[in-house]
Amino acid sequence: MTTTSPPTRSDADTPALDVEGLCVELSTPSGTVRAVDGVSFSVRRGRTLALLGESGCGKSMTALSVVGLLDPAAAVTGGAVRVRGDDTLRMSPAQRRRLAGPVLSIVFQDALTALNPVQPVGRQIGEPFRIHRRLSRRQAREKAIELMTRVGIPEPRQRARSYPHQFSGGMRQRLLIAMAVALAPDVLIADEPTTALDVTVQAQIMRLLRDLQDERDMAVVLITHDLAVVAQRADDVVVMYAGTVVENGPVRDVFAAPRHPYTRGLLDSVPEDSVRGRPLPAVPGSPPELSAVPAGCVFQARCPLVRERCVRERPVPRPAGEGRSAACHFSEELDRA
Amino acid sequence: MIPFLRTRILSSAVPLVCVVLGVFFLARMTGNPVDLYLPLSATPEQRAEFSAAHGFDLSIPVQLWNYLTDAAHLDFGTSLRTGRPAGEMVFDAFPVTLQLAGVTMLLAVTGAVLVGSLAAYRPNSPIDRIASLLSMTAASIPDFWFAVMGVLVFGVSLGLLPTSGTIGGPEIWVLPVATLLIRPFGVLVQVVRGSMVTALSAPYVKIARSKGATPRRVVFGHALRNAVTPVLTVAGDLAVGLVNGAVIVETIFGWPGIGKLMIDSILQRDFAVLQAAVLMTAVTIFALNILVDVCHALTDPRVRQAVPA
Amino acid sequence: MPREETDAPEATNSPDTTDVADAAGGASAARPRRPSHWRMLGRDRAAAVGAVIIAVVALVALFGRPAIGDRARRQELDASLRPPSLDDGVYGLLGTDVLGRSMVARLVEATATTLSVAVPAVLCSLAIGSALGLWAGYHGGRRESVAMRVADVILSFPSLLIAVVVLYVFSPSALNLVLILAVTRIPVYLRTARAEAAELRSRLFVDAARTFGTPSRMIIYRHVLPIALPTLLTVATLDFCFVMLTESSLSFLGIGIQPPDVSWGLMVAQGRQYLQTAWWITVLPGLAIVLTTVSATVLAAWARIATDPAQRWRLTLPKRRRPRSAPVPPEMIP
Amino acid sequence: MKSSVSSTRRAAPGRPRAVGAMLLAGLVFASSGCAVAGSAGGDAGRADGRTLRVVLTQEPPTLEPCEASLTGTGVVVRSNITEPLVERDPASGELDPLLATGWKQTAPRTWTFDIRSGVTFHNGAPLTAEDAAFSIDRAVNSDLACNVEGYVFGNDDLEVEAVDDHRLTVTTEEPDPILPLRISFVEIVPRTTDTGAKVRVPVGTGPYAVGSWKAGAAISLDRYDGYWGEAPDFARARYVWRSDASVRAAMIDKGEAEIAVALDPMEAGKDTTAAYPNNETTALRLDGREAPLDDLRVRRAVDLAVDREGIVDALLGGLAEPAGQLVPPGVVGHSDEISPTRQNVTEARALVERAAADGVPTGRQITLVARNGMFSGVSETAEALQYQMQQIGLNVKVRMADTATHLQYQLRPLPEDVGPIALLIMHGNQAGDAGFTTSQYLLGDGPQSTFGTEALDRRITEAGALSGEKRQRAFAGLLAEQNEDVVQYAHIAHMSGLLGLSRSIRYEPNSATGDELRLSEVHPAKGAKD
Repeated sequence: MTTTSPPTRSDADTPALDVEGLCVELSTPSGTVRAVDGVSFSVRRGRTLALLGESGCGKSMTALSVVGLLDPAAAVTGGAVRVRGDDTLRMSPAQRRRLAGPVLSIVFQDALTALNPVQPVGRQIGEPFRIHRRLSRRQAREKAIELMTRVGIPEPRQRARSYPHQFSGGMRQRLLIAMAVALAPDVLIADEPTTALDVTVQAQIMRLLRDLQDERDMAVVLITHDLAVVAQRADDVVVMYAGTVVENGPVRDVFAAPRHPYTRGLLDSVPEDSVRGRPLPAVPGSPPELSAVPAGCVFQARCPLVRERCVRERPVPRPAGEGRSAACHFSEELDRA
Repeated sequence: MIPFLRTRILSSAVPLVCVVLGVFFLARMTGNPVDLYLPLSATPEQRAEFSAAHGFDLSIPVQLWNYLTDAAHLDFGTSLRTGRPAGEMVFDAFPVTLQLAGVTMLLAVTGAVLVGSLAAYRPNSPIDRIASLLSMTAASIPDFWFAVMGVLVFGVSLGLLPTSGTIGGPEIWVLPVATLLIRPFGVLVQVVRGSMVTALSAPYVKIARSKGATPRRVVFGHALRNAVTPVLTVAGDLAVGLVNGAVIVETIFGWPGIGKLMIDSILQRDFAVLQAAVLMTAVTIFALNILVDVCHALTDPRVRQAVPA
Repeated sequence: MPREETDAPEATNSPDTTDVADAAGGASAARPRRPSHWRMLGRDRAAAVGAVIIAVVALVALFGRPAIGDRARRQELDASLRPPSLDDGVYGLLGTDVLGRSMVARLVEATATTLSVAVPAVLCSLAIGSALGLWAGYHGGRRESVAMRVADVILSFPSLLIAVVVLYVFSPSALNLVLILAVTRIPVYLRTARAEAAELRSRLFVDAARTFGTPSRMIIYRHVLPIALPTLLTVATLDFCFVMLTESSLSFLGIGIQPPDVSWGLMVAQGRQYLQTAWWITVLPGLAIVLTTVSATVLAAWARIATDPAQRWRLTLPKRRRPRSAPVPPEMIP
Repeated sequence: MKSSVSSTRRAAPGRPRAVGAMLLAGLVFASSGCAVAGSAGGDAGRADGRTLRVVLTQEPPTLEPCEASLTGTGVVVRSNITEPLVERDPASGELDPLLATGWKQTAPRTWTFDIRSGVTFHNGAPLTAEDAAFSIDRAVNSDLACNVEGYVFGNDDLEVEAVDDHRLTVTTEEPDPILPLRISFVEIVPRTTDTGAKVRVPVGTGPYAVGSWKAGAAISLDRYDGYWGEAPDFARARYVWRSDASVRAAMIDKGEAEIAVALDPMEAGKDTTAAYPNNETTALRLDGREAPLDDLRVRRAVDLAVDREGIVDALLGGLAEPAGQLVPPGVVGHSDEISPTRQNVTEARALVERAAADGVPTGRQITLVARNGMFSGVSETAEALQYQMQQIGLNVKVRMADTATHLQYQLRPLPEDVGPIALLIMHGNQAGDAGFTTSQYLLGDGPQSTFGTEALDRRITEAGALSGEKRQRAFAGLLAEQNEDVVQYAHIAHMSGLLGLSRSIRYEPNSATGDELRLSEVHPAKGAKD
């Protein structure tokens, strides 16, 4: 902890973040349920991966497991989360802390509660420098002001002394982002960073995120239920349903030709012309309760293609084209449809 | 901050005036002290003389006026029981209680913040369970019982501590402070724990952790200051309640404090002392309330902007 | 009212549940049957023990007196200070007090008296304090100021002093005792209720009710009270402890329950002079106070979670990983 | 709990701040400790063999000598700081010379006292008859409203004259056979003492002078080297006060005090305690003006209902003696013929039934009023009395009052509209003569009496004028008559005090100890160093 351990520069092939077979179990009234079941994905520096799914599909929990902030009621029961090749799940708390900030960072959706209400924002933004770079208060403040300038806070020097409740929602989100990118992490996880904001501000924030990503060569994991955001911002997409990954691949390919009926359903339900800012569209029916996930395919209850095999056997992700996979027994049929 | 304080002080002055008036009438309701201070067989003339000498023969409004004007000059009259100026007796007794209560609250708050935070950091861990059980038990032990047990066990059986008294080194403080401490400590541990559990699960704590903050930084740098508001409120009210506890402690340990003085003076119908003592306590409580509010304002920037009703 | 603003939204809405609720949202939103309170109680061993103790205390208080007849008052000076033993039947089980009365019977009788003082006192202060507080908090402005100043006046009067004046000088009757305890505790409820009501008055559903022309009395009763009630009830449960201890302190000063009536507090106070010779006289009622209050506290913590839909899930977790919310709500003022 | 904090790994983060807080606490601790010590006078009062440490029940409200008949004041002042002309031997009841060497009745209304020479006050001034005259005048005739005035001397003023330096005459309005006894209550102070106001710290002729009085904490007395009599063994004495009996006992056990007054009877078994009859007598005063107590049979039934042995053994630690009259042995007027009434529930019940049959409302609620702190175990005693009265068919409720309220019930004018009252009283017989008792408690319109009979009143007046053996017989006779025909009092017990005495000292308590604790009679135990 004395100096910033210079990250061993990974070669271009090693993903900045590699999640493999992640399983998270959650204790609920009706017993333990598997909230995240065998989720795998990876993302390189400079790339953006979107985790797409309805609320409750396990995407937030996946994000929290990656940064090690799961609630006590939930626990990781299997899999690996490799950051620059090292499995964070096997690290000691101190080792993990060393990664938090300089390597892994997260932005939450609700910026009001995510900022400490009783600390001046300058101090909060400067905190990563105090923790990891051992800067003095004054130096950290200067860094914070620089960051605030960068994320577009007017009069940053004065505003650094203000408290979160004195900022508007968009400004608070900017502050949160400033804090997350302070140490130019390899991986930035953005958990629905724009849901709480109005549409014009959303666009500004997304632009800011992209600019920062380009500037700092970060890998971004974007958690969202907004198809438009995925289409515009992400390079790759991971579609989640009931705790599992149903489809995975480059956004352009997946959106052009979905290989899973769920993805297909999502895309079909969006009117061609206006996709922006809509909540996740209606696929008939609702996801299964986590305690009652069927033995076979998780999507069987809502699937238009369902047949006897789907009830019996859970499909495993199968390669479905260049860098793509889908967990459907009959994904080929979708092309023909 | 200044307008905040001004409003707060003005609004707190109303209760103060009420207390000053209240104690006057309350005292007068308890009856004439003449019988207590005159020989059993005093003649009616002697009684009348005594009443006149101490102003008890005047009408209530006149007595009240005298009381208020004298009090404005910090003259509280003379104690019937001891013949000393009441103000002097109160000023002698007050620091004793203030020190006792101050040390108690300081230790209670410090201890409760440490123990409560420790318990809240790992909810339901063995440490949490032990701390919760002990604090609940501590909060429900009758204080006089604890005091007498303490004297017998630590004073006599083990011989570690003096049984009582105010003269001596720091060791004389242990039993009185412990007696006064158990309840505020027990209550505060639970309040700290509850409010820390809430604060520690807040998103900003997650964010702090995501910045790589150590548990210490998370607890003391982020959660504590957010959790402190209810703790301060409760601590302020507990501090006010210490006057009651002080009566017991001072009675048992022979401390010449204001709690015992107050009870003695009501039992002896020593109105001058009673009025002075209650006024002093009310002023202290008044000051304490303002102190608590200032602390609130210091710890929470949102409070600073809200001007109190 | 800066001090009452303890409940900033982010402090109370227990944000810790959000992510889990989100993750488990699919599960909890459409949960077909919520687990019964009994089952949840069974899962929390501490709360279950507390419930059993409280139930026993309540039963003893209700039915104990007829069962023991006049045993609690029957004196036998020859049998003074007999230690607990198995030889003298049920009534000798816990020994005798200095007047030769059976400790078993005394404890039973004291349970009834203690509760008959504590329960009405708590209920009175709960009712009056909550009503005033909700009214003040809902209307705000001048009414709120007045109510809060009333609370301040009561709080800045040393309560023991009022108790001494009323109980010593006038009459130390049980009724006066209840009144004193109730009055001195009103500010607690007043403040809590005011804070809750002040927060709720700007909520959408209250606004909606207002625009429909519902009278404020009805809005308070139908919309504000139900939400504030769990917190107020928790405070009341914990206040129970305070009332019993205060009654005990008053007994120490000789102004609590008057003999030949008997309460736990009085027994502890009277028995302290026999600490070295006859421990059972003071330790047993002391234990009764501690056990009852700890049980009430545990149970209150449990009930607070159990009645809160956002937190109920916690109680159903397996023991090892169960997070707990505060056993004492922050609003609780001793 | 705190140790568990610092020994646990997770607490480590909190340590530096915790240490800071502890330091802060320590600082406050230390500074406040100094402040209290400063305000309380510093001296730690260790057992050094030269200081005698006495723990009282309460701080004396004042040390004013003319208030010395108040127990709280007298126990410190009398015979330690100031002395009277004449003192009464608590054992024999005889009067002994003290500052007066002799006295005689020189005229029917006049007594002459010879004042001791060679006595000096603590301020160095020699004692003369003029000082004695001044003191009597100040205590009895002034407007100070001294306690001794009303209690001992009634309302009549005395004529006091210093004939010369060593002779004093006191003249009363009526012949007074026990004037020397009354004079034994007047503490002698120098003529320079304030006559306009009571003094808090007196100057006297006693073996000790007031060294310091730290309000609330302690009073220190220093041996007066110019004392005319035998010098006491201890150079200094310190008084402290604790209101809880168990703490006083603990202080003896712990060696923090040599003498502790008024211990709980439960402590009587220890060898560090000494019991002594304290001249106090408890009784139930029955208000004969209110039904059902206006019926002699009911009052007699109450007297028969009381289980004196039971109360004494179980509640008073076996230290008291069942009583049958208001004055204990050793007091002039005590009758050896009277034996305490034995409990007889059957007879008592029969009496109540007979009264009820005659239309006496025996079911009317009687209030049994007692005073908290009257003696150790008073509330239990009240409960026992209530139970015993209920057993014979009366309806009784207990009311524990504070001193002031109890006084309202005790003194004329008696409270109106309170129903029948059975008042638990404790009568002090420090004066040593039944004359004081009867005029207060038995005389029909006595200040502390609810009713009487003409016959009894006459006998009281007659007896008061007698002296010697006749006086003794007259009072003994009328005390018996109260038990036969009046029964205003159901006597309970002649009480005992219990003193805690450290093993390092020797002291023989006597019946006056509770009012007058003579430090000069306390000696180091054999073998203990001086």
